[in-house]
Amino acid sequence: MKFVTSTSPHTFKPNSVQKVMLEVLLALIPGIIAMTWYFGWGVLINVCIAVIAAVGSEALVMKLRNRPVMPVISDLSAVVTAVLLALAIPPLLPWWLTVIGAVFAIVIVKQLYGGLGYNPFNPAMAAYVLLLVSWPSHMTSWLPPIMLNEHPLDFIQTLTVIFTGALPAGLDWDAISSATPLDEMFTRLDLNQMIEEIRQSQLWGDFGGRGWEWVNNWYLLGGLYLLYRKVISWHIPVAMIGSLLVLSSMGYLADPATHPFPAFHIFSGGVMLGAFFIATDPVSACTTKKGQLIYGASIGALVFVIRNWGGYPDAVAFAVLLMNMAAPTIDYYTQPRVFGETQKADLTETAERDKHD
Amino acid sequence: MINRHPVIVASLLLGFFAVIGTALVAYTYEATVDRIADNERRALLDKLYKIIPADDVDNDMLEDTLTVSSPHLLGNDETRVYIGRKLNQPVAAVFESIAPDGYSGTIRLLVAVKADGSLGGVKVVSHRETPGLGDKIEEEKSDWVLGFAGKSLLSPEESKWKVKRDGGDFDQFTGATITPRAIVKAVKNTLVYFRDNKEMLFKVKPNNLPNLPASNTSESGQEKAS
Amino acid sequence: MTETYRDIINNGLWHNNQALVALLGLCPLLAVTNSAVNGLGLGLATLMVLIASNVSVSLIRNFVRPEIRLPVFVLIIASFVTAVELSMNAWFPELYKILGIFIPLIVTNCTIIGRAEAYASKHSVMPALVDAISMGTGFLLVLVTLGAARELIGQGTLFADLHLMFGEAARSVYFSLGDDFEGALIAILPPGAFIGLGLLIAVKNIIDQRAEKKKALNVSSETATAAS
Amino acid sequence: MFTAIVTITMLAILFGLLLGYASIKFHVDGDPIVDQIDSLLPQTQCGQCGYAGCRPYAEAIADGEIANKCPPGGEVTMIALSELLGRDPVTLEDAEAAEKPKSVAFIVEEECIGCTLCIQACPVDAILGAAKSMHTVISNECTGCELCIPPCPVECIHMHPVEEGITSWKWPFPQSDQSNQPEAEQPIREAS
Amino acid sequence: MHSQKTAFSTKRKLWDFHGGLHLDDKKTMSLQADIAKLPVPDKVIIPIQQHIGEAPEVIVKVGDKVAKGQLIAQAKDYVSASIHASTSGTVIAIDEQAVPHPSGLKDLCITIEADCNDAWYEDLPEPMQPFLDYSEAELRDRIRWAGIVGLGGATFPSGVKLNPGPGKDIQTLIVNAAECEPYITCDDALMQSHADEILQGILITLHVIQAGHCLIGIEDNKPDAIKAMQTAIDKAGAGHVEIVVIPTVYPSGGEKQLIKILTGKEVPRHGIPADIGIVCHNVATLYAIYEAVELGKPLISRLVTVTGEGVAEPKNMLVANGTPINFLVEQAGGYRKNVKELILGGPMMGFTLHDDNLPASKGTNCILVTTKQDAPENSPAMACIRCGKCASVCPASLLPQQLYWFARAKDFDNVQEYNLFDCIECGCCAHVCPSHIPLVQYYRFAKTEVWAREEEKRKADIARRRHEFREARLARIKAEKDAKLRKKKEALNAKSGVAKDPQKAAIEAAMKRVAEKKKKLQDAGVKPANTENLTQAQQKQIEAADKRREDNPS
Repeated sequence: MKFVTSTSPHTFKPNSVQKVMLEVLLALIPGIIAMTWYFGWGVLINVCIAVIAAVGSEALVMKLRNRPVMPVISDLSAVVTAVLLALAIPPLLPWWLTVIGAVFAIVIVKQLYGGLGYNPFNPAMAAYVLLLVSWPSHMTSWLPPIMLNEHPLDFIQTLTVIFTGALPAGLDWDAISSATPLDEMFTRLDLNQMIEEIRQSQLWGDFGGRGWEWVNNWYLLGGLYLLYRKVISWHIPVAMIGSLLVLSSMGYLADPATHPFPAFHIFSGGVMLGAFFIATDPVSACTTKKGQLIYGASIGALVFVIRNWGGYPDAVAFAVLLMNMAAPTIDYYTQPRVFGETQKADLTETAERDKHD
Repeated sequence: MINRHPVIVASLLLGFFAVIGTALVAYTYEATVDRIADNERRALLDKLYKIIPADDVDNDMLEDTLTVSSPHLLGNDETRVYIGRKLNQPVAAVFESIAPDGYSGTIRLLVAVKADGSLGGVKVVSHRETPGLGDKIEEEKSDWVLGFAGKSLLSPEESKWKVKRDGGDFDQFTGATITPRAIVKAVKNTLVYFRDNKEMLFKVKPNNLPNLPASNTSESGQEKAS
Repeated sequence: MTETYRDIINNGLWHNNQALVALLGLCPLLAVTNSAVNGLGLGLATLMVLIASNVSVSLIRNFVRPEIRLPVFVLIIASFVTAVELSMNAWFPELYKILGIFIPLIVTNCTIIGRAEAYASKHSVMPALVDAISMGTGFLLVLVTLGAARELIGQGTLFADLHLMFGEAARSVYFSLGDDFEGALIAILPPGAFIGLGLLIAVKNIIDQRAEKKKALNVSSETATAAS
Repeated sequence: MFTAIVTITMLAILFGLLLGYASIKFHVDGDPIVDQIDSLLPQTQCGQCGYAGCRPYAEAIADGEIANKCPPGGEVTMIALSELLGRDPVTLEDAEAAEKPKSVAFIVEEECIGCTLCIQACPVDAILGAAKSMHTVISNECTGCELCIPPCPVECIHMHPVEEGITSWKWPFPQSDQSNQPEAEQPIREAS
Repeated sequence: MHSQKTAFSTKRKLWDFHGGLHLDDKKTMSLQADIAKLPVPDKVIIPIQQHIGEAPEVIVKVGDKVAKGQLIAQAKDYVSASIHASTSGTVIAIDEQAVPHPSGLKDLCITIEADCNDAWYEDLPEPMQPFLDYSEAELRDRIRWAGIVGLGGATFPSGVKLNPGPGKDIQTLIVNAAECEPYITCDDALMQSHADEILQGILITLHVIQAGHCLIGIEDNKPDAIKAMQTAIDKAGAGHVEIVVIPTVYPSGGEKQLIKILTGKEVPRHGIPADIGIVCHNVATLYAIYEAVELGKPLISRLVTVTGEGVAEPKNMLVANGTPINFLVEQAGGYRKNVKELILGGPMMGFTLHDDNLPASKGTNCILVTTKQDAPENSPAMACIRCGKCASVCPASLLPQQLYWFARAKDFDNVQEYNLFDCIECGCCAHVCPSHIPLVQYYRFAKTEVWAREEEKRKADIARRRHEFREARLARIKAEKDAKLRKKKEALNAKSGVAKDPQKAAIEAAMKRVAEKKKKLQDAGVKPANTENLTQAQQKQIEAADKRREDNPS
């Protein structure tokens, strides 16, 4: 009797890239709903535009490369990238910017490097940075959260704004847009205002920016789900939030008049989204456990530094991209001790390796 | 023992080429030095004439300068002021003011104040503001900065010398408040300084009467070049 | 030497293009190409220095002892660069202001020392001159192409400020996508230079690959017809 | 202007002296590169490169000979040599010869007349035998150079391809990997 | 993290190794039935190479009658193992036959047609009882004679392992009874049925290696085996033999992993357990040692688990060496429907066979038949997303995905830099990979490729040396020949030279005399008297003469 042959092992965990991506999307749902609730229909519309653009451009690239389209599209990685990008951009961003961002993420950042698994940078964040650097005024026009918004736009109005740029009659940009709490905080700190004064601002909520704090909470929930499902490990988010917490606490303790208390840092901007969904992107992050701790902590530190002294409002995207670049080096120097490797042998081997380099 | 011959040949050869190279540079330098100095003068004058029309003054403003100190209002320990005169009467002062609180560091300005306390114009000399946001203060990017011409501490009144977001009269740009705020503040401070020190600024006699011999000679050549 | 002038020119402009293939002189290349005119200005300056240095290195190649070869080359190049810098400051002050530090930095442009060492020091004057012209032109073309692309994407204009080089008459050679065009600022910022250069190299490689495939196809079809 | 010229000239003369001295003092000769090249060659001693053996070819390569004349080494050797010498890889001169499977010589003992010509031809002493008695190849030591074939007057030497056995069997490169990546490429991040 | 969760409380501290997996063990299906005694098959095909090391030398001819237990292939190297006939009958072939190997290639086998008497060989050695009366060397020789190899799957000759060599002080014997792969239960069944004999084997081994105590590592999913072994130890009063119940984690049955769990010590890289004073043996091996020493029987049979969803009646059976696998499956009730793969070994490390007409050998511990329902096709490999799951389960703490990139790129320097040869091919990484990349095959590919290259290099070095030796020899012969020739010529010259040209010889002799005289004078500090106060013309003349002399010395 003849049999088919295959290589060992012959049993597998029922796991796949597609399932991993689905879990990530599932974990993002609470955050998406929260953002839509606080910032209007624009969030959902952006998600749709970005997903269509990303998946479409990926299909096109595969066609151009003469490779099968379906296996690549169906791994859902393009969808995850698109959703992450859509959640990072302002809700009323003109549609063509969203499309440019999504196409850049997929075509330049992902496929030009060889496709999934080969991109050194997180595609969503690279695209976000491209948009921010190229069209800073569009990218910094945020909306106030629902409770402060005097002119909430309905679905049709939002669509009109995104696709034609035409605001409803009688409104202008200054009336409907607003600085983000982070932006406001650092602008007013620049004016030598005290934290106490700034806290009087309407934009300020219980522990973070109003609305933002809750969006971040829901991202945190999604992140905990990913941890529970073992899609991500705790190292990166804990290290990142931890180092941001430590640094902002040090600032706060040193001078509470000019440094917001730590929770503000953690529950504002993209920290939670970044910590659980973006920094943990396995393709561009560190893979060794020790490396992940260093990587995460460095992102946290960079967020603090860029927020305090940088030229752009939020810092998560820049911090993640910078550390993406450092990831291979960190990995190289944090290789785990191989089973049976003694300390001494370890040392001589590293010395030898260094000599070769 | 080392054979000395190639060593000496090498050094002499190198020396020979050094003579030739340096001679070439020296010659070019001699040939261009005057022209370069003249270019620099003209460039500065061009800037000044953008905010004080050349017709309004007849003295050599580059020579007619004084240095004042008011770190609080003018943003620097020492600030150079160019005085413009017509028929030996002071008509305007141009301040090299500094706005210290730009979004990313200081912004260097030229602020021209006419004798009546109104602004001849404001020009941004250098800045490091965020591209796309704060850099709209450049003339090439937007004409916001041209809007200062003709304003004075009376119009709008002193309390309205703020950006609109802070309750004043001046526009900010979308996404960037800090940069225009810094400039409005610096210009206003310059006006305040001028108001308080007008006597002192205009009292000082120029060392020399207007004379333009150096620039006259190369005038024609310059026009072709620019 | 079996190398013809045609080969030298081909090498300079395409096959051994200093910017796209040898990746030399990237510092000025990346820094000044935020507009076509800047690229043109620096490209011309580099071309001039390259011609002067190649010719003089070729002239003196038989006298120079190997141990002082490099210092002499550097000396010659530095002298020419300084002369060019002073001249530009004298006659094109506006452009000189924009290009600023990158004019003196031509000294360290590896293209120039590279051609002096790799070509001019081994060839007679005429080939060295042709080599300098073709290499310099190849470099200049990349500078202008990259500058034009970045200017177009970033600002929506082409050849703005041409009058700084060629006088007021050149003001009319100007193209604009209109004032409403919202350019991608990243193109004229430093990252845009890297991305743009990368894409240029990619385009060159694609063209080369196509050409090679075509050649292979031609050869095989020729042999096929020969066989049949 | 005069000072400038004098200063630079003095400096130039000084550095010229320094360089001239250094070029003599630190002159290096001798070059162990031949050994390194030799260790990369397959040591079949077959002479297909046109040299008397692997070592002479190694010496020639060190002197600038093209490293593409070794069919037994094949592309692997050519690439390894190019990397060692920092030269551009070149196509093999005789690509067909390089693709031949590895084989060893085999003497058909019934036909052998014991002339010892093959023994004299073998570069690695892999043929046993004495005059007038039949010869045999120690297949473990045979490098497959084929130098013994032409001298044989009765054409009793044949090349047998080396058969794959359980001990020499190699696991094949996985075929089931259908991911859409280019073969044998690693991400840019590994380049660091 | 696993150590706290064990159901059996032991006083012993347990250690943990990095990574590992919790797998569905599926062991009960083959433990339902008792150990089966098989009828004698028509013929047995006994491969010569059943172990790691040199193949033994065949000492029978086609047509020989052999009896059960008779030596048919003699170990000829130190690392080698003898082969014995597993039943009585006639040798009908000694040729290349298909053997169970991942390559599917053929290898030398001895085929014996069974006479169904299954009669034991008469000249078997005497039982060594009590074993304490014998020296370690004698016992070791007996074990070598019996052809015992590691029966856990590695098939390394046991005699070698029992001789750790000088300077290695062995304190501990570790018995590997973990049997961590799913489905396999042959060790479990052996412990349940032959605990006393295994213990005896342990005591013999302790004596041979002069070790003080023994730890038996058993996973906590084998309670009956633990009970049986404990009973045997209590009965024998062997206080220095200790059962350690360990948590069920794959691959705790890996030698190095088990040693880590039990002692906390790590076997050094590229080292063996003896380096840290430990020798490790599988329970089945110890049973075979017992049989060899106390019964005088060679290793000719072993317990094999025939199991899987594709087998009608999974069970453990005592299998004679060389029994065809299809015969074993028949004895287990035959195949069910929808059979997919026939696996030799467990589902994690075993390899698939393309045919079932292959013999079972000493290393065969399990025959696993899967079905399409229970082991669905793994979907095609996708791109690696660097999720790091592989690294987190790797028991050797390697970075599997780096190894994968390098193996895929055929970068064999870097695979070694990243410690490919510390990989134990346990399959954990491929098991958890969400992209379904056949990681283990990449590693095996890279390993065999590296070995092949090293072999090639070794051969090249030998060829170089032989070539250089030959060149030197030829040069020497040539030199000798030349010297001989020269001598002959000189002799000839000496004879005829003077006669031929007496004039020339006379001149030479005269010139020699002059030169000698001159030298003598010079040495004595005497200068020619008239060389001072010469005129220029005279000086020139002298110089010219000197020069002439120098130019024509002869």
